[in-house]
Amino acid sequence: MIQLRYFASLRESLGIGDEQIDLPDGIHDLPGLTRWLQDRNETWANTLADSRLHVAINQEIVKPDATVTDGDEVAWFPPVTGG
Amino acid sequence: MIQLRYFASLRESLGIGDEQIDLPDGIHDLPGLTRWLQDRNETWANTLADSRLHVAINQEIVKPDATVTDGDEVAWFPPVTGG
Amino acid sequence: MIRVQTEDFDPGVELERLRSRNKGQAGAMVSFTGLVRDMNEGDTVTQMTLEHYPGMTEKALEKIEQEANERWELTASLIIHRVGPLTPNDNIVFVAAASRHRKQAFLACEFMIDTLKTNAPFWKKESLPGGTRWVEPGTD
Amino acid sequence: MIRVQTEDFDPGVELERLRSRNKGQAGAMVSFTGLVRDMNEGDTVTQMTLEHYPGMTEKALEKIEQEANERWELTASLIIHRVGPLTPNDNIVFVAAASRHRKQAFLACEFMIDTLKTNAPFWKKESLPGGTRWVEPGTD
Repeated sequence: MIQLRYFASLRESLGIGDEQIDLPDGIHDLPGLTRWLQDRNETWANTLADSRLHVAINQEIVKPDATVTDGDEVAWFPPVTGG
Repeated sequence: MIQLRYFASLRESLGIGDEQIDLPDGIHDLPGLTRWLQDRNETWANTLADSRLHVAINQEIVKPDATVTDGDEVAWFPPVTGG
Repeated sequence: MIRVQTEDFDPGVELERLRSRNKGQAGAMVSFTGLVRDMNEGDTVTQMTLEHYPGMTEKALEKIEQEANERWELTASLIIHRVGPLTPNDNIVFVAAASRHRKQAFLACEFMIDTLKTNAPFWKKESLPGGTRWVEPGTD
Repeated sequence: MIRVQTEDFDPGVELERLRSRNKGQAGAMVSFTGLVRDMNEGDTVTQMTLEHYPGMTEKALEKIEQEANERWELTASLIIHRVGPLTPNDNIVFVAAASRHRKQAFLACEFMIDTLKTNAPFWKKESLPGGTRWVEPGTD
């Protein structure tokens, strides 16, 4: 299982804040996982195509080519605006 | 009359915080006034010889060659250490 | 110390706590307080909601505070950030640094708030008279 | 606003006053608090006395605050400095600046305390276990 989380405008666009899924067969990295999610429908395809999105794995910001492993928590979010 | 003021270590060295004097004849500027005060005795001569001293006339810092006029308030003090 | 909370905080209480823990070691305390503004990009803001990523937020703030303490000699430091619904002039964030030397306290405080703005997972949503919008980075 | 006083001040009350006057205009408040340290140049400090030049002090602080307001867009600013006898960890000075933008608030606050340190007529005398001494510029 992996835990997926979506925040702020992304959460609103996708209509979901978090979900648990089995790591899909053959998916080992972030680009693969993102493409797999984008295949769900046009909303997912467009929303996750935003090049400004950040991704955190296990609550640490990662590079776009990061590895994804069973048990991971993967989160997508727009640029942060706190402070 | 002019008002003379001395602060902090200078006040302690001279043993006086302020005094009023008639502007001495022939004195028109700060170098002249300082020399006139230094002529009082060795303590005054040495204390006012410190090149780090600041002088304010009418509560504004002035340059070493500033003009002194009857009615002025002239203050000597060491480098400031507030804050 | 870091805190993420919905309740308001009192900068005076926080500064006094920093001072009483200090016991004469530090000569300088610098604080930054971030407030909700009533205007942004020319529009009236009636409310603001702060969303965050629980868990990651705390880790991010701890990392920022730790880095500040590695880079500068601080006797104490503090980051507090509110989440949830806020109205104009409400406190959002409080960052403070105490040090023997004022330059170090200024640098550390400014580093913590600058880094928080770009690295900590908070998102602001504004309520305007005509609806809501997510704040764009760098506009507020 | 500037104040020179023997009484203590409360940074929390001062920040809250700045905030309540602000009414949503400023997004950032930066404050500096200067405290009496219990050590200077390796010696234990038991007491500190602040002497000043009444009249000139107020003019100097007003000039510093005015210059800060000319150089940066501030919605509010404040300088408070204590005089008379103080003990370690006592508040000495409080400087605060509020602005729409945090960079301006930081720059203005740091400018005011830096300029106060070199331009305002205050002098510190320390009591040490072995006697008293005037503080040398740049050592504290």
